[in-house]
Amino acid sequence: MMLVTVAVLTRSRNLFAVVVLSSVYSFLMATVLVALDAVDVAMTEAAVGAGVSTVLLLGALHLCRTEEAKHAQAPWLPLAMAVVTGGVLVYGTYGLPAFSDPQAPIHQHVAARYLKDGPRETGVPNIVTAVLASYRGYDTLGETIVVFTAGIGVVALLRRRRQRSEGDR
Amino acid sequence: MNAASHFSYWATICLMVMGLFIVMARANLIKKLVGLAIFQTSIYLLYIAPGKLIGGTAPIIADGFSVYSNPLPHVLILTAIVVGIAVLALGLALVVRIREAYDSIEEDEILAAEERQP
Amino acid sequence: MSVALHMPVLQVVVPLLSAPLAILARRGSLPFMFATAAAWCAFAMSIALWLEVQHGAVLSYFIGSWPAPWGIEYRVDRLSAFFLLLVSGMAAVVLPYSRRSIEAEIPREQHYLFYALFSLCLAGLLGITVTADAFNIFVFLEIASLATYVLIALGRDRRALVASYQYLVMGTIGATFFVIGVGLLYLMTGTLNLPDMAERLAAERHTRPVLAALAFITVGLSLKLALFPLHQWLPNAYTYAPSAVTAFLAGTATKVSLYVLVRFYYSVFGESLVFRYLPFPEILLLLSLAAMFVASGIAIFQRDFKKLLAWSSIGQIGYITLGLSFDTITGLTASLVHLFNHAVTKCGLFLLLGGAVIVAGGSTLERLAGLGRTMPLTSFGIVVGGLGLIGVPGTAGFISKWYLVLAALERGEWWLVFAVLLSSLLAVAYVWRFVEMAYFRAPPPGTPLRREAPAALLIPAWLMIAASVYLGLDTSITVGSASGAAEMLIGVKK
Amino acid sequence: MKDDVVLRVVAKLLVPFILLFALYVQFHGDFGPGGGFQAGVIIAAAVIFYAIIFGLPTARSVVPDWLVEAMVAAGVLLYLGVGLAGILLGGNYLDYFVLGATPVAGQHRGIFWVEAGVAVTVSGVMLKTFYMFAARARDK
Repeated sequence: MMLVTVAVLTRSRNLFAVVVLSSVYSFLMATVLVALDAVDVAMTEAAVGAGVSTVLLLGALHLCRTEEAKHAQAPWLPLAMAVVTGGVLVYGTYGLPAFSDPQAPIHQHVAARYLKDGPRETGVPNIVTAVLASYRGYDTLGETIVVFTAGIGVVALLRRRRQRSEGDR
Repeated sequence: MNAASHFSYWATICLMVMGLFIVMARANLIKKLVGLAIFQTSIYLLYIAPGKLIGGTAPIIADGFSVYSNPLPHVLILTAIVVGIAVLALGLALVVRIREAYDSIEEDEILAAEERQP
Repeated sequence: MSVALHMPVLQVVVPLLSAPLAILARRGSLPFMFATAAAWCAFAMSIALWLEVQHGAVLSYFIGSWPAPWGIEYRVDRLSAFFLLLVSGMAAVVLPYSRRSIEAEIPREQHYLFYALFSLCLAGLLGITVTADAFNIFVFLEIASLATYVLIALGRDRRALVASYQYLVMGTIGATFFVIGVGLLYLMTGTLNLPDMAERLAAERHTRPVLAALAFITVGLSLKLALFPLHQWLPNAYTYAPSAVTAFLAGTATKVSLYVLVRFYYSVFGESLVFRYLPFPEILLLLSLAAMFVASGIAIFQRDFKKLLAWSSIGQIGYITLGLSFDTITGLTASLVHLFNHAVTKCGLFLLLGGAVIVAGGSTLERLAGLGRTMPLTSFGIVVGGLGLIGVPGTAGFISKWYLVLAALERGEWWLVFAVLLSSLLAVAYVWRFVEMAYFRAPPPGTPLRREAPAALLIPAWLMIAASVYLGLDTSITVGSASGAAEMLIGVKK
Repeated sequence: MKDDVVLRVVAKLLVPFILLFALYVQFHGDFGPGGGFQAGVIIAAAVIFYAIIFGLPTARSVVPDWLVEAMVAAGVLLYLGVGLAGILLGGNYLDYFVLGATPVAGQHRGIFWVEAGVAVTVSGVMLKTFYMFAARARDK
């Protein structure tokens, strides 16, 4: 179903439809993530993918044109590049552990300790929170900084004209 | 190794290829960004799908469960989602500015305008 | 509690701290002071760290006191100390310069944002350099990149916006490729810590996912470091960004991506996989040669001097990867030395050019006509830097090319020596274009006779140029630590 | 939309609940899904919702620009500060063990403040971005 959504999205030239479809896509993604037990991620994806980015995209669309001009060139080169990339990845995945194999290295090595000792060491039963905020807290700091950077970046890009047209407020 | 065991990977790859294709083939700046977002989103499955254990449950420790899915990919992807939205926000802000400067959000029109500029 | 113990992390945290402080302070010169103080602190710490690891010590720091594979580890060895020194040194020189420079280029109410973003960019680049965690590299890569996109877009020309957008798209694709590669490695090893990963990879080095991971990481980082033919974002980005930003980026951003590549090749995948099992050296060699000739050739025909220098950067990246492709200690040393020297020289050139742009009102070669008479100090500096790009004896560029030639001879590849010489001739051609304009053309009518750039711009710029000459005469810093790093990387694995 | 009475009343009623839900997500992150980032998004959503119904100027007077910008910086500072506190108390950077009487208590405290920092910055940035886009739209 996700594949169909994206396929339609690729064809569609109405940008409004594209935005709505991408939001649909995000919801589907969130559903898949729940099925894969990633509840935290699913919740974030639903809030961010379907919520925030849709609002942002609509906001930007409001400021721009909503029809996409027809692209004249035959897109063979990009298609070939994309397919080659996919091909390399298919090649790569052939050596990966099978789906849901408990012997796979990712279940054996680092994560095992989080699950075994996490609650005792941090006192937090939601291991995702424990890893996020404590074991890999520095990554989360980086993530916050990324958000911060994007925030002041948007300010830097969009502030100028407002001040000229309506004064400092 | 059979087809079913790698289905999740293939779905991921299909999504990725389509996303990448949109980025490279489309001239519309906003649509490029949507493609970029899809490309990034496809990575989520690559990380998270292998972390799932059939019969397991979400990694929130509680009595009565003993098999949990792997929490580490979840954490990584939470970070990746945030990075993705940050890039999208910044990209859109740029598109808005480009649209004001060039009165167009089509790549070829903008490039043509640049050619004319000394 | 001693500061010295925490230096690896403070190195990154101090610039990070200065960014929100700059936002809170907003007006006046406080943001500038925060950013500059942070950059100098970082520079001082990087010198201290560099001295500490000179004799082969490896400093390891566990963030959050979680031991290595579970938490995130910071790790300073000779290679990372070398890059720390480069990046923080650049920032320490460019920031004082930027104060005067952005006054002419960026509206006043944006200044505090500029300083905040600059600090973030610096912190991101430093973070990439010291971390020993694969995913943490990605996070800091994104911090640095996002800050860079905005810094480029702050340029006055509207083309800066398009350049920034193109960089954003290509950079994000690059970063995502990198994440795919890291993901594959993670699936194979179950860990994200680089040394731990290398250890666990040893058993399954030749499996398909690892090879695919290698491909993805290489392509992703090549996008970031503008390896020919993935360089399309670079010329416009460098040309339209504010001068201070161009100078800083030219000296650091692509170089740090190269660091990550070297780190992954030697410390994670292992030399035998990258250079012996796959036809990597050949591919890298071809691409490097292509970069050296095509990009330098294109540089000759540019009308804009800033763009000319940008194309020349792509050509110079070719030399750096050429050294890498030899896979010998001399080759890697040459590569690292050239990276350092070129960064210093190019940064100095862009800084000087920034001063000229402010005075002359543009960077097209016509506008720079007669610069030798009107701005003697600036144009003399550019000529000295240009000689460095060519590789004339006595400049830093000579040292690194000398090592490149040595490395080529060591492998008995005579024709490569000629290739290096020939592409240096191309460099002569594009530097000559400036010399011709500056010294043999009359200044445009109506310009005042003497109009040197302000001292606030000249001093940092000349500092860089002087450093590049100094590095050409005294090679103990660059060659010493580069060969140390190269020995560490190649020697250990053999 | 500003003149619709039903909408206005419903919005007035809903906003506190949304904020309450955000707080729930924030503090329940230890036991269920959720945490600082999600809470931050929800807080911002509440204000954006308010702005859509009552208009941008009203929202801006309730949550003024300077406050938003201060939030953006304050959250990051809080996070960085927790890290430095770890150093000052004799541990490593971002070391939570030293923050409380027992290691587990320290972990709790550390995670709590860190998540708070994330929520503050995220909601600040989301709001700021929304304000920026919206202000542009009005200028046109």
